Amino acid sequence: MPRRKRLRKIVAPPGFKGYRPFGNTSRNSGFIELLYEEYEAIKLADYDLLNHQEAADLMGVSRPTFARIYESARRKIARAFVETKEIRTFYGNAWMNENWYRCLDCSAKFTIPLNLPEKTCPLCKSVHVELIA
Amino acid sequence: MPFKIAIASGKGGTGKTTFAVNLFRYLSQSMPGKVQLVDCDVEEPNDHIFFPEAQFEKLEKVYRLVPEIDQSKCTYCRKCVEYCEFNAIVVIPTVRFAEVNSSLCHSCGACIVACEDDAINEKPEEIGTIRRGFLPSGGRISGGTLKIGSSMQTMMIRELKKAVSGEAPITIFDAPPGTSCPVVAAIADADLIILVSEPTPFGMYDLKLSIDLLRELRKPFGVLINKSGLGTDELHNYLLNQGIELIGSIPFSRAYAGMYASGNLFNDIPEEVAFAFSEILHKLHDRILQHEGDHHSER
Amino acid sequence: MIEYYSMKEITILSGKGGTGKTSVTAAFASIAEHAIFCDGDVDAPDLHLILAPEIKETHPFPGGRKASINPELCTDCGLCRDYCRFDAIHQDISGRYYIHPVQCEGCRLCERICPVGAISSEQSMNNFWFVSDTRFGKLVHANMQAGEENSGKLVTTVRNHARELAKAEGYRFIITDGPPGIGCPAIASITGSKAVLMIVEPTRSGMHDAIRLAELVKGFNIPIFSIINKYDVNEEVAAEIESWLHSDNIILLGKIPFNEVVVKAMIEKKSVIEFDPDSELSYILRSSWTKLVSELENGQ
Amino acid sequence: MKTAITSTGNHLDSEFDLRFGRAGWFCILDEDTGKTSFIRNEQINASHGAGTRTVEKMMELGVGKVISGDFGPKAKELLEKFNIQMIILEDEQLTIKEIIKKIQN
Repeated sequence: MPRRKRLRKIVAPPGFKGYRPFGNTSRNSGFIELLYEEYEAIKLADYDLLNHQEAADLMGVSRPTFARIYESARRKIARAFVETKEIRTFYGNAWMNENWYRCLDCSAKFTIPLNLPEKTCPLCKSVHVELIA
Repeated sequence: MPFKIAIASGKGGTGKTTFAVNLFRYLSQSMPGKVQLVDCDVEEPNDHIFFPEAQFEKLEKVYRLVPEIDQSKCTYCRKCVEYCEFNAIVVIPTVRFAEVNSSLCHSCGACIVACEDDAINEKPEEIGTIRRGFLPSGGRISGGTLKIGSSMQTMMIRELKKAVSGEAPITIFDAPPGTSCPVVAAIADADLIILVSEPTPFGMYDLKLSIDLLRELRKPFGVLINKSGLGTDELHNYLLNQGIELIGSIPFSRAYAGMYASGNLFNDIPEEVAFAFSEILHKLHDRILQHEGDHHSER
Repeated sequence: MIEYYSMKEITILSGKGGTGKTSVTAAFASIAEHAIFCDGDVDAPDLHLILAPEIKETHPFPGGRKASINPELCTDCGLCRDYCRFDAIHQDISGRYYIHPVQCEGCRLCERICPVGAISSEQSMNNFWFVSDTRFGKLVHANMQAGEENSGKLVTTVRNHARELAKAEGYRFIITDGPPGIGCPAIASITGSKAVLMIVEPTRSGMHDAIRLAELVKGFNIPIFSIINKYDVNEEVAAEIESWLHSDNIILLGKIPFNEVVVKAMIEKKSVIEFDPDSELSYILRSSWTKLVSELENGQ
Repeated sequence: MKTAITSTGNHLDSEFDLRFGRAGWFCILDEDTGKTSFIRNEQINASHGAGTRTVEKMMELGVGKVISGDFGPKAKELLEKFNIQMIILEDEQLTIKEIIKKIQN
């Protein structure tokens, strides 16, 4: 069994669900999955202009882990650009200061306290949940 | 003997501030160094806008005391919870949790009396600032600004009044609009209250609410009709029937409204407005002198 | 946050008083369809003067507690006065203690520390709220005793009831005439609203107050719209306000010129649109309402 | 684990109450045994701080999950602190019975 990934703290989820290229002729070239923590890493390093140590501290991970997340984010985005793929954001291994989720099946909104590991809907037990905070 | 005049009104926008600043300017010129204006509308303080020449001292912070629970001493007996009428304290014995919610706290001090374990201390929390200043021509001007979102208006006004009391023999309080607690705090110790009203149905209805309040408080008051000519005579007749003193009437002037808008209230006042003002200001001036005289003759 | 998908509550505020909130609310009331109205200015309500409500239901609203001293039991020890932090306890000329009900905050501390049990407190029951019928639809409003505290909660009560009615009877809009200022009652009238409409007058103080109000509303993450009333009283300040609104991304729905027709309509107990439907004012008010509605429908 | 559901009345056919601190009743469901009980909310008429008081009550009852229509900011903060799961439903037409059915399915 693989080691469970430690959750990465992010301040807020991205303000979009995805980006789509336009002007290209080949449709349906697929999409890449950008994880919330990858978005956060790009934001901290290239938008807030923090150095890796500061950014790593903010996300509650070690500097090498931060570097790995950041590198992965850059490669994904580069691939999306070059291969004209959509970028879709996914929840990944993040946790937020205020974490509200919505169940895509029964539309209940709920929180997941830190002592609960699973990300399922507490009402209908569906696994189709999205972060809405 | 200090004399305190409060300018109030039930409805907003009737001309309270216009009148208060004019009265202040007039009195501070005729009695230099003896007059102060206190802007008690701590939510929306505006008086200072009309005195760009005023020089202000450094802002003073106003604090209130908010209790804090020392968890190392707390025995989670919940007696403070029971004493707190405002449900501002949360104590959950099972998880050894005790906290004060400062947004609900009224700083009444009941929890401190309740606590038998000496676990509650009070910490200052800023509720706003007081600004004091003076005009080059004499006269002091002060006001308070409540922190946005704070609900401590009444306390802010009381603290402001405490801070400036005794700074001048004649004080003019510009009260906030309405009839609720903050208004009461602003007018509580005034020797004369001038209710500024306008002769419109809204103005009259709100004036009646203010009159009810002042009668309940047994405060001496008179009514100033502003923007007269804009509405009907009903207000005049009402005051007459009720035996309420009419301090004076100021005619509506579109030109003057425009001047207020740009923050200029004192120069090039339209003649009819200037005339009405000077009559009223004279009258009040005489009344203040008379008040002082009365007091001297008592001695 | 609860979302009623089809229902939109619009709160009309101004910061400074006397800018024309109630006149605008009344004008909107006379043209809005499927709407219910709410007077959130429980301190000095005026909307009913135009809407002429016929009261259908009256509900008491328990106010704050007020303490009083029983003179027969009181030993004039003065302990209560030392403890009272609200300066509400005074001595009359004969040296007897009494509590001024208007200054009493209702914390009951005096009641608890009185060594002879001479102090008791009661909830004031002089406040009421009403559900009424008007010629434009239902109105929920209130009447508060002068000098009462806790008007924020009364505002909340009135608004909650309006919301329940709107839901039960399927209204599309709740139009709330908000209280002046930016204090507790104003906050109570913003919480949970879908939009705030700010009525600004082109004066230095009007602008100053509008900026403070906008700052408050931003904390709630609610869209702000605005109308400049009496804009021609000072076009210079009006232009300044306009550029501030623009830089703050606040949508300006319309600019209303000064016109005595507003007072004339008020005297006739009519909204401006009813009183003079073909006037320039009525035209601007109607187009502001249409713009507001379409912004709200598209903003979702 | 115990779950609290805000309710307008004291039986299973009562409608769900969208309010938390000012709900009429709380239905306490024991998810392990399926047993329910109803508790009257004493804070319904409190003028301030009904939400935080209700959180205290939840702690006292040992509730791990609360289902309601909305939570005030202060109540939210406390529930989060004590790891009580919050669930928001926006459909007030649901009865308590229907909500319980959803959980148990």
